[in-house]
Formats: sequence, C-alpha cells, structure tokens
Amino acid sequence: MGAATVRRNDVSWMIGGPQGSGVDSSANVFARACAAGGLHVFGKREFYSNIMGEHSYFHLRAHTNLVRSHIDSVNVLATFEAETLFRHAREVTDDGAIVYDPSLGKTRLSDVPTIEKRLYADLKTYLISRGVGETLDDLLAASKQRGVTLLPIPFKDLLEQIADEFKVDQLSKISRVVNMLAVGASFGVLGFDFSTMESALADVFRNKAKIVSMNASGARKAYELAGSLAPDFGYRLERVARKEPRLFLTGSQATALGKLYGGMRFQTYYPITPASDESEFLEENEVLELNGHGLAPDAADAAPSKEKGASVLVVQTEDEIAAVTMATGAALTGARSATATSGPGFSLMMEGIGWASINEVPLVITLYQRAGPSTGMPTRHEQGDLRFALHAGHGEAPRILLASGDFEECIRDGFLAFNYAERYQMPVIHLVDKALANSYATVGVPDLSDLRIDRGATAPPNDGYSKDNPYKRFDLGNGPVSPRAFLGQEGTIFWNTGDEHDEFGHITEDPVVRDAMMEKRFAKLDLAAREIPSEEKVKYFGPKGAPTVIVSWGSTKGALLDALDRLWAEGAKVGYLHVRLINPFPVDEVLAHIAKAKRRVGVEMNFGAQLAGIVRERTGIEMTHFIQKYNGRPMSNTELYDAIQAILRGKAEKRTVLTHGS
Amino acid sequence: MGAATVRRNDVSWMIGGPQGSGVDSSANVFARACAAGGLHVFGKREFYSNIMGEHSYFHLRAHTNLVRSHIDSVNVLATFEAETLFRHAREVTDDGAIVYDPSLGKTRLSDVPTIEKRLYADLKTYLISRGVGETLDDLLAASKQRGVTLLPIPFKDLLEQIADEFKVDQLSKISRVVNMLAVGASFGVLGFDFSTMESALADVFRNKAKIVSMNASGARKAYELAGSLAPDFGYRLERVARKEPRLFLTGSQATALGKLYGGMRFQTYYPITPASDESEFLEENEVLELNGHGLAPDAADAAPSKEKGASVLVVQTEDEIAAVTMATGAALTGARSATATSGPGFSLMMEGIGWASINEVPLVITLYQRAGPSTGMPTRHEQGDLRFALHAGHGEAPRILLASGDFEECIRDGFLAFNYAERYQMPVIHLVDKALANSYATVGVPDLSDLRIDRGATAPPNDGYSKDNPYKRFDLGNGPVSPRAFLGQEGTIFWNTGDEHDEFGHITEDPVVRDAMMEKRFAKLDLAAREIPSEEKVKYFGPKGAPTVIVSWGSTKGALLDALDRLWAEGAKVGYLHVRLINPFPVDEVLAHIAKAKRRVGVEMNFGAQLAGIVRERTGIEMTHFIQKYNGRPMSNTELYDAIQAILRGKAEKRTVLTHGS
Amino acid sequence: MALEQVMKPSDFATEVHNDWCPGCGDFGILRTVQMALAELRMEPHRVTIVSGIGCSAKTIHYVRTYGVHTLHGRALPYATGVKLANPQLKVLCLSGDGDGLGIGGGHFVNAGRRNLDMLYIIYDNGVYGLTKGQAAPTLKLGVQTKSLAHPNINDAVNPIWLALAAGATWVGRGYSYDIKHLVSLIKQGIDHKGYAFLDVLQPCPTYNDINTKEWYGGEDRKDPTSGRALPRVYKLEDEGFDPVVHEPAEIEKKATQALEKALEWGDHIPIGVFYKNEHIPTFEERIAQRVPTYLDNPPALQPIAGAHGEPRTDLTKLLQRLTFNSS
Amino acid sequence: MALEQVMKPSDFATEVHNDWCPGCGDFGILRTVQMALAELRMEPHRVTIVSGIGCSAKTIHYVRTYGVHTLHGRALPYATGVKLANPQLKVLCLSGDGDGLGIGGGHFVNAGRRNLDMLYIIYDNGVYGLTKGQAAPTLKLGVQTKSLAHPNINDAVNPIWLALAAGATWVGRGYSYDIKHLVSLIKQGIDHKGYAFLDVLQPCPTYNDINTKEWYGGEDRKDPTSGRALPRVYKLEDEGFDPVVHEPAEIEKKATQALEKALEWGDHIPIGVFYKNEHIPTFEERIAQRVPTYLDNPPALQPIAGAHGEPRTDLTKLLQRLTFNSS
Ligand SMILES: Cc1ncc(C[n+]2csc(CCOP(=O)(O)OP(=O)(O)O)c2C)c(N)n1
Ligand SMILES: Cc1ncc(C[n+]2csc(CCOP(=O)(O)OP(=O)(O)O)c2C)c(N)n1
Ligand code: SF4
Ligand code: SF4
Ligand SMILES: [Mg+2]
Ligand SMILES: [Mg+2]
Repeated sequence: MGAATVRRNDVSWMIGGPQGSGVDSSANVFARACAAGGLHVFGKREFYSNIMGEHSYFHLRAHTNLVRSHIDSVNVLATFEAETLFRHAREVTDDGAIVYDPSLGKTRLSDVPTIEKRLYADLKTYLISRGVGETLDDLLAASKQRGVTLLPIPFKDLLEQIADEFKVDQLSKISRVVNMLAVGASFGVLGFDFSTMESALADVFRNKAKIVSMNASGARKAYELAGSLAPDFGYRLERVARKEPRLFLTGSQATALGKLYGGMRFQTYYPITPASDESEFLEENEVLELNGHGLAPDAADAAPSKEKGASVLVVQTEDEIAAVTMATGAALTGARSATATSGPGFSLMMEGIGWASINEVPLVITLYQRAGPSTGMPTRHEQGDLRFALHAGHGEAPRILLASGDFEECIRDGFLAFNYAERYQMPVIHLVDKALANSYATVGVPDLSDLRIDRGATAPPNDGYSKDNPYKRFDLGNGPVSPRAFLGQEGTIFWNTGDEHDEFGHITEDPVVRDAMMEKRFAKLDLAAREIPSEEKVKYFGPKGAPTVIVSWGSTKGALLDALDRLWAEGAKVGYLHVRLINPFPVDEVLAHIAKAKRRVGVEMNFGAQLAGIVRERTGIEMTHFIQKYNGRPMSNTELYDAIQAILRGKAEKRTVLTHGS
Repeated sequence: MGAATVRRNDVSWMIGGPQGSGVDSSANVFARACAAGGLHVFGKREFYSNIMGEHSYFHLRAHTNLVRSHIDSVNVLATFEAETLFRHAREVTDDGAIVYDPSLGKTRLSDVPTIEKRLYADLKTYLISRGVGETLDDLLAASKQRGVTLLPIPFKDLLEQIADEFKVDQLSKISRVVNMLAVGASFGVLGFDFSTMESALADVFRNKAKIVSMNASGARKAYELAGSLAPDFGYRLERVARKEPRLFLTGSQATALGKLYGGMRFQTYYPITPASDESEFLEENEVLELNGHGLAPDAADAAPSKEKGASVLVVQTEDEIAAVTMATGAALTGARSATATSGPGFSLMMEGIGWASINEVPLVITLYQRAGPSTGMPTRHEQGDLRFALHAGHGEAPRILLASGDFEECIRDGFLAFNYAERYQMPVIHLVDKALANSYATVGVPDLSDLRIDRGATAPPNDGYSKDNPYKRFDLGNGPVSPRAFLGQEGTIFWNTGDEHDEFGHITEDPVVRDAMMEKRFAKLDLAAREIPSEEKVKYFGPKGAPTVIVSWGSTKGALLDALDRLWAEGAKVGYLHVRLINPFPVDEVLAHIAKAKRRVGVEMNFGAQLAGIVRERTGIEMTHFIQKYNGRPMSNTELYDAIQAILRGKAEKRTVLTHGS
Repeated sequence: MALEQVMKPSDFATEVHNDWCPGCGDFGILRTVQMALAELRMEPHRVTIVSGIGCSAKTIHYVRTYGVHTLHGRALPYATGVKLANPQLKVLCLSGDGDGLGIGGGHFVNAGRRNLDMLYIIYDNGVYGLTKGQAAPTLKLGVQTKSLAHPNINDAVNPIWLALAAGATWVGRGYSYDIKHLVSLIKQGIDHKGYAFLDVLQPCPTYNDINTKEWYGGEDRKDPTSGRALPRVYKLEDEGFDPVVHEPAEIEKKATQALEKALEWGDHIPIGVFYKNEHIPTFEERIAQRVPTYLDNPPALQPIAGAHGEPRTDLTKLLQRLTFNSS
Repeated sequence: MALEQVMKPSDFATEVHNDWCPGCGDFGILRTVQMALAELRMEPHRVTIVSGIGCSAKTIHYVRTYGVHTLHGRALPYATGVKLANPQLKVLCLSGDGDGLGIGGGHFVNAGRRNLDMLYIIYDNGVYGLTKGQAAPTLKLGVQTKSLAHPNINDAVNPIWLALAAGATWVGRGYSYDIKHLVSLIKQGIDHKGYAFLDVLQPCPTYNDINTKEWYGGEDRKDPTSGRALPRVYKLEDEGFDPVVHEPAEIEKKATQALEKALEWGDHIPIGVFYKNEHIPTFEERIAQRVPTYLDNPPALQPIAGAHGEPRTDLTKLLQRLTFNSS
C-alpha cells in the first residue's frame, strides 16, 4: 500500500491472552504510550468471571480526537497465544495486521479447551467455508487471503535473547515479557515512537528497573522486527502535540474522584465485580488532603490546618446488608457516607434503602450494573437494573436516581449525589454501568469549578431548642424538609425507627400523622423535581426539532455520540436525548424533546427497554423503535451507526437487537 | 322508635379493648353466633403492632346477604373500657347504641396514655365544640344528645355475681368474662337468639366446659339487662333459614387451603405479620389426607392408600433469605414448594427470586402486603408492593404476578400459582393484602371442581437419555419450555447455576447462547400471556361499555362491589375492571375495557397509583381520576361510594385521597 | 464524656408510652440501662443506642439518648456505622434473641472479628416476642412454650459460646430481675475497651411459660428444710470465678474456662462475667494505625466544605497521578 | 443407596473445562470428593452437591452428580431445602470461607441447630478468591497477603470453634494436599448421622502467599539435622485423640477438648476429626416424630394429582371445621 492511503492516528488495536498472564499490563502500556504521545485513547476490557486461564482481551482505539467508544473491527490484533487468534482473527480488517507467534501454527481449534461449544461449531463452519483446515496456520492463511498483514514474531527466540542478555536462568521467569513483545511489535508496525513506549513501561513498572529494561529490550526487538516486516502498513500512530492536559482514567476512578471531592468520608463495600474496583481505589487513597483544587481562594483561611488530617474510611463488611446499614449508621452522624455495589449486592440492600428513606437519611449508593439476572455474567455489561432501582424496597419510599453516561458525568454525579441526598434527605442511587466503570480513556480535565457542596437544611447544636420547644427531627411545620441534626450533637436528641413515626421519630400508627408523613416524604421528591436544574436532568444533542429522536441513558452515550458524529456529518437529522436524572423523572424536559418527533428510538443495553417503559408510563409516549442489546457486550459505535441508519431509512423492524461482540 | 323503622339483619357492630384482653374471642363469638344463625358476616380487625395493652378493635357487619367490606359507621359499639369509647363513640350512628361500663364515667381523656397526641387534640376540639368536658360521661352525654342509645352495663357487679355463682375466689381470674358480657349485651339489644350465642361460646372454648358456662351465664345476664334497657332499639338481628353451607374463614386460611389443594408439600417461613398466620395454620394442619373432595371418582383407584400418608412440611427458617432459598432447593426435588412473607421479608428475597427465575424453578411466593415502607405499620393495610414485586431482583428475569381480591380468588390463585409456576417454570408471586388476609367472613362454599393440577412439561427418569443424547435441563431445541427433571431422578442429571448457562446448566459467557437463553426465558412469559384464559386475568363488573370504568386490584374488590351495588341500584353507569393477573400484563383485556371509557378511575390502596402506572406503561392510557388511600386503613364501601359518586357528578379532583378509619 | 453533675435514671427517661406486657423482663433491662448511664454520668446526647426489631427493640424510644430503632437483625451493622463514623460517641446496641442470633447471626459472628469499642446486649427470652411467640434460637430443643403448636424442633444456640467463638473480648450474662447485678454488668460492659457482649435472661411472661421468673427463681424447687426457693441463677463471682485475661498467654485457658461455664444450664445457670480480654487492639486502634488522625478527626467531624460550599477535599495529587500533561 | 459395582472417581467427572488457577488447592478437594463418592459406591443421581459462589463453588460443574451452584452465602439453606424435601438423597454442601463464614455466617450458625444429615465442606483459603483476593473471615488479624493494600484489619473466625458453638455433631479439618487423609474425612463426614462440618485448608497460590502449600508443609523450617521440612499440619489421630462422644454424659468433656484443639494454629495445626456425637437426633428424625410418614413419603415423593390432574389433597375435614351448615 502506498503512503497516500495511510490512515494516521485512527487505529483500533486489540491484545488478547489468558487471564492472569499479564495482558492487562500490556494494554496499559499501549494505552499510556499513546496517551503520553498526545493521542486520545478509549479502551474496553473483556474477561471471564475467572482468575486465570480463560480468555481476556483489551480493545483499544487511539485517535487524534476524543474517542468515546469502541468499534467492531480491529486494525491490529496482537497476541502470543492461539485462542485469541481463533476468537478474533475474523474481526481484523482486510487492511489490518496480526501479530502472532508462528510456532503455534499447528495448534488445532480442538486443542483449545476454553472455546465454547457454540463458538467451536461456528468457527468450524467458517473454516470450512474458507476451504481450510482447523489449524491456526489455516486460519491465518484465510486472513492473509483477504489482505491481512501477518506479522510472525518468534516470541520464544526473543525471550531467549533477553534471558541471555539479562542472565536469567529460566525462561519461565520472564514469560510475561511476551506481552510487551506483542506491544512492541504493534508499535513497530504502526511506526509509533519507541521511546514513548519506553517511558510508559517505566510508568507502569514503577520502581522495578530490571523489569523495565528487560521489557524494553524485548519490545524494541519486536518493534524493529515488525516494522521491517511491513514497512508500508496502512495504519500509523504518531505523536501529537497537545497543549491541554488530559486525564487518563476508568469510570470507577472517575466516580471515586467525584465522591471524594463531594466530601464523602465513609464508604462500605463487600467485594463484588465490578463495584469493588472503586472501593479498592478509595482504600489505596484513604488519606486525603484538604483545600487546593477547586477551592475558592477566599475560603482558604477558614480551612482547618492540614495537620488535622482528613481521610475516608473504607470498610469491607461481611455482606451487602451490613454495607448498606453501616453506611446509613455513619450517615446519621453527619459523615457523607456511601456504599458501592453491583446487582447481587444491591438485591440485598432493599430493606436498608427503605429504612434510609423513611428515616430521611442522606445515603448514597453507587450501583455498578453488570449483566444479570442472578449471578448472570459478572464481568459482562448491561443496563438492566433501572426499574429495580427505581422501585427498590417494599412499600413506597422516595429516592433519587442518577445515571452517568461518561467519565465527566461520573465525577459530577458522584459529587452531586451527596448534595441531593442531603438537600432532599433521601437515598440517592447513582447508576453506573460496567461498560463505563471498566473502560479507560483519556478525557479533557473537566472544569469542576462550578461545583459547590450543599448540605441542605441542618439544625446546629443547641439551636434554641428547649423542653417546650424540643427539636423535632421530622418536623411537619415548615415544608417537607426538616432540618437535620447529627448523632452526638447537643440539644437535638432524636429517634429513628423504620416504623411510621411522629415528628420526634417515635412510632405512631395514627392515620392522620401517617398521611402527613407520607406526603412530606414524597413532597421532597417534587421539590427535587422543581429545584434540580434542567441541565442536570437531561442533555439533548443534535439538531433541535429533529424528526427522529433517540432516547437513551448511561454508558451508551459514548457509542451514540461517536455514531451520531458520523451520521450528522452525513447530514442525518437525528437528535439524541440523554437522560441523566431518572427519578424524579423529568417529564417536561423529556416531553419537550420527544413529543413532536416522528420517530422515537429507545436505545438501551437491556432486554426490557426499561427507560422507554418509564417514559411511556410518565409521558404516555411510546417509542416507535428500539435498539437493544443484552448479550453482555457493550454497544459498539459501528453497530449503532448501522442500526440507526436502518431506522432512518425506514428499513428497520420495531426492535433491533444488536449482537456484536465476543 | 317504633317497630316500623326497625332495620333487620343489617348491623354494623364494633367491639374494642386492649390487645391481649380477650377482645378477639368476643368478636369471634359474635361472628360465629351470627354465622350459625344463618347470617352473613364480614369482620375486619385493627390492632397495633403490640402484644398487650394498645387499643384493638373488631368491626363486623352482619347481614342477610353476602357482605364483602366494612362501612364507616357503627350501629352498636360495645366495650368494657374507656379508650374504645374515646376513640369510637363518634362513629356510632345517631340511631345506634353504646354498650359501656358506667363506672368509668369519670375517666378523663388525659387518663388514657395510649391515645396519640394528634388524636387527643382532635378529641379535645370535638368535646369543646359539643360544649362538654373531657370525661367519658361528657362524651356519652354528647352521644346521647344526638340520639344514641346508652346501655350502661355494670360489668363489675355482673362479674361478682358470676364469681359467687361459680365460686371463684378472685375477680381477676375471670376478668376476661367482661368480653362476653359486652357481646351478650350487644345481642340483647339486637334481640338475637341467645342460644345461638351459647353454642358459639361452646364452639370457641371447646373442651373448656367451665369457661363456657361462666361466660354463658354472664352473657345471659348482660343480654337480659341490655334488652330491657332498650326494648325498641332500631336494629335487630334475627336467625335466617339458609340451605347452602357457607365457609367462615380468613384470607390467610383461604390462601392456605388453595395451596394445599394445589399440592403444596413444602413451605418455609420466617415469622412476620401478617404472613405468619398462614404458615401457622399450615403447621397446625401439617398431616394431610389424600383423595376425597374435588377428586374425580374414576381416579380413586390410582390414588395411593391413605396409609402411605401425606403431609406438608412447614419449616421456620432463620431469616427470609433462607426461606426463599430453602423453598427453591425443595422445589428442585419436585415438591411443590412455597414461602410466604410480607414486605420486609420479601425485600430479603430478591436474590433468591432472581436465582429461581434464571434456573427456571417453579417457586411460589405468597406476598402478604402490609403498610410500608420499611417496618412501616406492620399491622395496617396497604397495596404498596406491586411495582416492587413486578421488578423484584436485579437484572431481568421473568416472573408471574397474581393478585387476589377476595377469598375465593385467594383459594383459586393459591392453587393456580403452582400450575403457572410449573407450566412456565418460573417464580410466581401471589399478592394478597392484609385487609384480605386478616378479615374474616362467611362466603358460599366455592365450586372448585374445575381445578386441575398441571405440572407442565417434565422429563421422566431414564427417558431415553444417553451419553449421545444427554438430558438437557435448558434445552433450546423445542420451544421455550424445556421438560423439567427432579433432583434424584435417574438418567437426568443436570446442573444449576445463577450464572448464565448452557443447555446443561453449566456456566457460559458465550454471547450467542446468552441471547438464546434470555429469549427463551422471556418467551415463556409470552406463552403464559397467550395461554392463561382471559377469565383468570381480569374480571369486569357492571354495564358493558360504561362511560366510567374503575380499574383496581386486590382487596379493594369487596368494598368496590359493595359500593357499586348501591350505585348500580341508583342507576349509575359505571363499570369496574378487576385485574387479577398483573404479569404478564393482560394488555388486550385491559384495553378492551378501558380504551373507550370517558372516565377511567384508578382505585388503589397506595400512594403511587401503581397499577395505574403499569396500565399507562403498557397501554398508553392514563387514568382520568384516582381514588387512593395510604393511611394504613382499608377502604370502606361508604367512602368509596362517596368518592365514586363525586367523580360521576363531575365534582371530584383528579385525585381523591380517602382518609377514614381509626 | 462523663459529667460532673449527678445524673438520675429519670434523666434518661422519655414520655413515650411504654407498651410492653405487664411483668415483662424488658422493664428490668430498660431500668438498668438508665441506671447505668446515670451512674456513669453520661451526657445523654453523647450516647447513641441502636436496636433491631422486636419488643426489645422498642427500648430506645423509652430512653432519652439518641435512639436508632433499625431493621430486624441489623442492629449491629447500624451501630458499627455510627461508632466508626464518630468513635467519640458511646454506642450501645440492643437486640432480641431472634434479632441477634437468628436473622442477625451473620453480623453477630462478624462483629466479633472487629472488636469495636461498644456494648451489645441481647434480650434472651427464648421466643420471638413481637410476632407472637415463635421459637427463638435460644429456645432449647424439644421445649414447648404455650405459644407453640409443637415442641421446638431446633436446637438452641448458646449465645455465650457463640460470642466467644466470634471473638467478643468481654462476655457476660445478666438476669433482668437482678437489677443491681445487671447495672454493674452494663457498666462494666460499657467501660470495657473493646467489643462487649451481654446476654440477659429476660422472662417473657406472655409467651414463654417455661423460662419464667419463677423458674429462674427456682420457685418450683424449694429447699426442703427452709422452704425457701432455690434459684437456678447463680453468680460467677460468688464462686470466685476470675474471667480476666491478665496476660496474653492466658487467653486459651480463660477462653476454655469460659466455655465450660457457658455449657451450664438447667438447675445451675451462671450469670456474671465469663471472659474479659483487653489485650486485643480495638478496631478503632487498628484504623488509627493506618490513619493516624482518625480518632481526633473521624469521618463525622471532618470539615468538607468552605463557607460558600467550596469543596475542601484537595484532589490535586490524585489527579496528577491520573493526568497526562501537554506533550 | 450404595451400588454393587465398583465405581471410579472418573465416573464422577464431567467434561466441563476446569478454570481454576494452576496449583490451586481446589483441585485436591475436587479429586477427593470424587474419590470418596466412588469409594462409597454412590449412585451419581442419588447425590446432590450444592455450592455457594466463589472459585470453590465452581466444583459442582466438575462433578457428575446433580449439582446446584447457588448464591453467595446461601449454599446451606438451598441444600437444606433439597434434603428436607427429599431426605432420601445424599446431600453435600460446599462453600468458600467468605461464602460460608462471611456473608453466610447466619446460616452457618443456624444450620447447626438443625443437625440435618449432610456434609458441609468449607474451602478455607483465607481470601475471597474469585473477587481477587480480599481478606476472608479466616485470615488472621494483621496478615497481609499479596492481594491486600493493607494488613488485614479484622480478626479471624475459627471455623472449628464456630461449628461446635453452632451445634455441628461432627467436626473435622482436612488439608487439600493430603489426599488420602482428606478422602477418609469426606467419607466419614458423609457417613456421619447428622450435620457434619469439614474445614479444608486450601492454599490459594494466586492471592494468599502466606498460607501456602510450602508454609503448611513447613518448608521454611527444616529440621536442622535431617534437613527435612517440618510440616505445620499434623494429624489428631496420630496423637491418639479420641473425638467420639461415646455416651451423652461425655458431651461437655469432648466439646471442650475439641475447642482446645481448635485453638491450635501456627506451627502446630491439627487436622482430622475434632468431634463426633451421634446422640443428638437428626432433623429428619425430629420431623418424623411429628409426621410418622415423613421419611418414606417425603414432600418430593408424594403424589399430588390423579391421572387427569385431579387434585388428590383431601380437604374435607379441614373444610368441615370452617363450614357453617344450613341452619
Ligand atoms: C425482615 C423481617 N422479618 C420479620 C420481621 C417480623 N418480626 C418483627 S419482631 C420479630 C421477632 C422478634 O423476636 P426477638 O428478636 O426475639 O425480639 P423480642 O420481640 O422477643 O424482644 C420478627 C420476626 C421483620 N420485622 N423483619
Ligand atoms: C451477594 C453477592 N455479593 C458479592 C458477590 C461477589 N463474589 C463472588 S465470589 C466472592 C468471594 C468468594 O470468596 P470465597 O467464598 O472465600 O470463595 P473462594 O473464591 O475463595 O473459593 C464474592 C464476594 C456475589 N456473587 N454475590
Ligand atoms: S411479648 Fe413477651 S417480650 Fe414482648 S412485651 Fe410481652 S412479655 Fe415482653
Ligand atoms: S484464585 Fe485462588 S482459590 Fe481461586 S482458583 Fe485461583 S488459586 Fe484457586
Ligand atoms: Mg426474643
Ligand atoms: Mg475463600
């Protein structure tokens, strides 16, 4: 291929290998090198609910501009083992390349025990259709036939050279270096600056000089080899000069940052995929500093001295029931408190949520959705818990539901969740989905300077309360929000109970007080609906008054925007309403954007089109089309593009089920 | 009052007193005497979440015809203590009577510590408005002023006479006899046949001859005294000759009967109000007999000999998590298994329900709704768990939801729940509400002869399975329902897991199999929607095509029908759609009845109008009016009558909140 | 935390109507809790009492301190959250035997692993009181109280044994009709540095007609000579029992001795302190090892916002680690 | 239930790909379960194995018997339901230590109260394996495995002690690398009449680098003379320990002796049978006292419908009690 057709800085790269073999660090090095080189990256991880041995892969896009989602195809596939090739070779574009180990050529499909029966049959059919046998060499030949560049890297030889060079007696001790060989080869064929990879290596293996130099040495060999094998490869990655700093992080980290910035001081968790990532990140960063970033200068004086110290206490509990109840106990003391979990854990929190709601406790629950039901597919993706979160707990008790669609929303919602929880004195469930939580990407450093902490109405100690004018935790006198006091404060003793209660918090079964309390609690939700600004409720993208409007929520935002960018560029008249506040439901805002649309398309990563159901329940308006996906894999922007286009062209059924992803 | 205006066999009677003082047996005797006298009765119980001392009362209607609900007013109020009078005297109709203890006349309102502050203030205002003081005598004087017949019964004197007669040394030993004095006096003023009361006493205090005769002796004295005090009282209860037998039971008992008849052999529970009543009834009747009632004659031969024995195993578990999981384990063996609980317990069952659904286990959960949220008001009424039950558990998993509206539906649904569970291999949640569960009434003996047990598709042992043709528990080959095998069967070994699984039940994360399994599971719900006959889904009452249609579910049925009977008699054109199958939602049946109605009225005993929300979500049709109640007291037919009438006259707001009940 | 001025039990009373059954053993526990708090001169607002669900759990409404009546079986994790977020509070936790050992059994086991500085009291009446007398986990196998349709089919757990197995560092048992003794136990439990567990024998006259006041008092077994009742309950201290682990090497011995005592029942029921070990660091101390400022500046007391709501948490360093700067 | 013909462990194997980490102690347990079932000549379909969630829980997919892989912490109640509905089945229950003692702690305590005839095995690896190595309830205080950011802040529960406190009537401990010994323990546990609890020390080479095979094997402490490793694990039977309660009067003594042994750890870790008591009636026996036909005609095996679906339950008597006849 001539230089003219070279695609610069728009690469879809994938690396695969068994869990626990170091694939993650290789993907990390690749991503960090790209990021350090000024590129934007978006990476998605896929792995089994397994510790070692099952197939995992990282799919990464590197681009000059911001990337927010993955595409279906792969330009460079890198691996040192057979399974990845069997699984993914077909995804490589005709003009793409495969980095592989030629010594595995004789491996037969049937030699790989971890390939599912269904996939086995499917691959068999494919190989037969291409007229080849069932070895890797056969598969690679089929790839080559359609134009794919093959980059055989003699991993073992290279390892031996490194062992020699670094005087390592056993090859097994450095077996993980193969990962970096694969990365080196990838960068080689892409022509990326090698020294940038070297510093990424140093970054990832901080304080481990020998590991860094071994890996760097190996990577360079593979780099040069691959570069020489395909000097004219059609994809290039180049350093980009960039002025503004960018964050490189995951959705879990983004959420954790938002919560810390929002003043969270107590978090409980019970280990669960994918929620525990956030808690572990918090645990590692439990000691905090005060002031600085985002702080208005004139407040510096009021701040306590650094010596006093700040910290977030992260507690691993015995189960999720303890997690939610412990966090609630903590919230009663005035500490901003949260718990983070995923489906099965959330299922155990129902009673705790109800108690927090009837007692008007500001509790934040970060719900990392994964593919259900039941244990489901713990490491796979879904937006399946919306309805459950909305109606969580027996009886009727208000709660606020927020759903984040990208990293910036994760940060902001992580922060705002506490404001809402304290201002409206009710649990806030912050929905994140695994596709967002586990993805990593570069994003611009968000401007958070508008964020202010709002603790809602509080009753300071001894605030004029007396025997005759006692503090009433659930005062019915002044609007639905009664000033909160904290356990331990002087002069504001109160009681809590999960039973219906009077103004003091003592049990009552009086029907009149009951009605008043029910109305008080739900009036807070109405208040929230009125007070929360529209910008925090929904966001509309695309041409105003478009005849086709997409309605979606959560992590599909990235893939939608990436797909829509292309459609808009092609002149498509389609709008996209991204709903961030699910409860109280922004009826007016939603109506304003969809009432007049001719086509309304619900896009959701679930079976039941749950948001669409809520929209119809609350506005009476039904979606005309649905795009859904429930195979546990996130939507790619390419399949979304196709599906939306089909709808625009009038060629789609009412319901399009997306099925891509491996 | 002259005999001409006497109202025969249409009496609203109430007895009140502290919990644990025997009020329940007095109500029981009253009801049984009426029932034995050929009358129909409907009784509702109200009590605090307390064991002893707080106020409880029984409100009972006795009528020649079937009664299905309570009314707001009381014709005869009977009590031996002060609190009942303070609380209920105002509910007595002007032409009614009060049976009371004259020695309590000097009791002041402020002497009763269990009266809530709010009620205290309210009563004070009332007494002031009537221009009287705050003693009982004042209150009674106010009653008398408006025409109420006062029936002072010298309880203590009568007790002393009984003590003398039966040679009891301490009055305290026979203090409970006061209850029967109150009943005796009630029957006296109502002119009911005393010997019928005597046999009811013998019935209630079976095997306790002395207690029976003491109570009978006392009751007769009170009977005669009351009769002599108001010989012309305007209400009369008379024996009615009646050919057909009637059942006298509670909603819990009705549900238990349905479940037993449906072949339930295993039930778990953890104590909770009001659900445990059912389990305790089952425990008391754990040894069963086979054949007989309802059995087709020609099947008698096939039945096993009685000696083999049958029984239902009722297990009290350590919590509701154990209750739902244990019942699921039992269901896997082939035993028809269930658990019964109320809100807080149900909240703990979320994970278990999801597991049962993904594993296609036929599990029945009887959910006795009570007033929530959280602990709420454990002994009060609500229909507040509909949405929660519909979306119970994280992720997306099918379940069937049934809601019963009267005792016959409790029996039938208790039975059908197992058929549906086994035929569609999924959890069935059977919703009952406390107003139904705790009410007791006479009803005609329902004809159950049409009921047949349907165990759905099963795989008999060794049914031709072999190594090459192994049994597949989750076979994808033949429609959504795969024949079930039971643990322990030969030749059908299978596996279960809460993870997504392949046809054998082994874990898979294959996206294609995942899609197939999701679709299989939900296709069963579609199948249920198609197969379940319309008569089991909804029932429409009233004129076809009425311009006003009420949509309701659950226990409000009784009060609605009683109210509608009056409205219909007055010529009102109003229909009532009672929804019994909530999921799969009977879209067509509901549409057929409400689409053309001008006014659509959602009647629900909850805050959120939950069924109305589902109707709008599934049909797009919104209710024009709502009648709701959430003060923990069931709807009376009188307040419903008023509210519906206001709507018919165009005088109602969009939302009418009912607030009656004490 | 202790006050200078003298406190009376009535300083810890509320005006809420008490709706326990007449003669219920709960009254004794309520009174002793109020007496102990008064004798320790606690400031009411510095004390938080957390309870589960049951007759027992209503206690908090009758005590004038912060009171948190929670969910069935969850008193311990709520209490743990309160204490961890503000370790400067005195936290008491109360449960029924069903609440604490049935549905709450998992938390019971895991609270022992933490050794948080608080007192946990179980009202041991053998039944689920508030739901009308079903068998609780402390009711012995085969016993049939008047509230049961059949004899109890489950064996009993031994709360003392279980608490020791779980890791409680102070384990005691009281009797709700021995007020003076119980006050002393509650005070000791509160003063203990670490997780203290107190099992209180609490007759439920309404549903449990087996383990009654009369039974504990031995009224059915009178001394043939004196005619005086021979109580079944006796005090460990009267036998010179020394529950204290004086040095770590003694832990095994003292634990085993406590276990032996825990097995006694029937006509010889020990009350008093079974075990006391202050050689295990409390959870608060363990946290403070990681976060030295924890005790002075715990989660509840940290400032998080400036005067105008400016967030005070400084994420600069954390963000730096996640930032790629211009290249 | 036992078969005439000889069974091989491989008769209990499935074709499912095993995805445990290389060197995981779970392999030993899987193998011994298969060996024990074979040696006992069990018919595969008469056996149901129930597990919770975790690496350990995957076991059931590798065993060719009925296999029920349930929810985290809930293996015991599922297993209890299976066994109660059909007591004619052999039921084994498997949990990880987090599964059985953390989230499942409440069921652990309450299963002991029933004494149902089944074997419960806990895979004791000190970590939450499948969620990447967080501290499990059996990890000792202050220990920091390679998977932890900080030393473990919770104290450990002692599974043996807890099982005894809960009421298990057979309590043992095995080691997943001592296959022969473990097979014998599993067989004994299965044969025991009542609730048998077996704690299996199971190294997790991926996350727990403290309690490794090498550590249990004592490779770090070689005999100075012979140079041979001095294993930390030793067998109770080698010391002549007699765990059997020969007569009811011995219960206390045997329990206390078991507890003393349970406290040993560190350089002297006992494996073998700690306690065995067959004097407590099983739950099945207790039910049969109330419902004599229970064992022959348990819930799973009762006919409920006639040939055409006619309900066979005869409610006549029950309905009569609730009926008012014509008057
Ligand atoms: C999750 C849940 N299940 C059941 C109940 C019903 N419930 C209320 S009180 C109680 C039993 C209380 O018994 P115990 O803990 O021994 O306290 P006691 O009343 O004897 O003091 C139960 C089961 C509940 N409130 N929540
Ligand atoms: C309710 C719930 N919470 C959390 C999880 C996540 N989870 C899966 S495995 C596991 C830990 C398993 O540890 P352990 O029981 O010790 O088993 P091991 O993997 O060590 O064998 C957890 C917490 C879950 N599946 N369900
Ligand atoms: S039921 Fe028992 S425990 Fe509850 S208040 Fe009454 S006597 Fe006390
Ligand atoms: S993580 Fe540990 S317990 Fe799990 S399979 Fe790997 S070695 Fe075994
Ligand atoms: Mg109790
Ligand atoms: Mg483990």
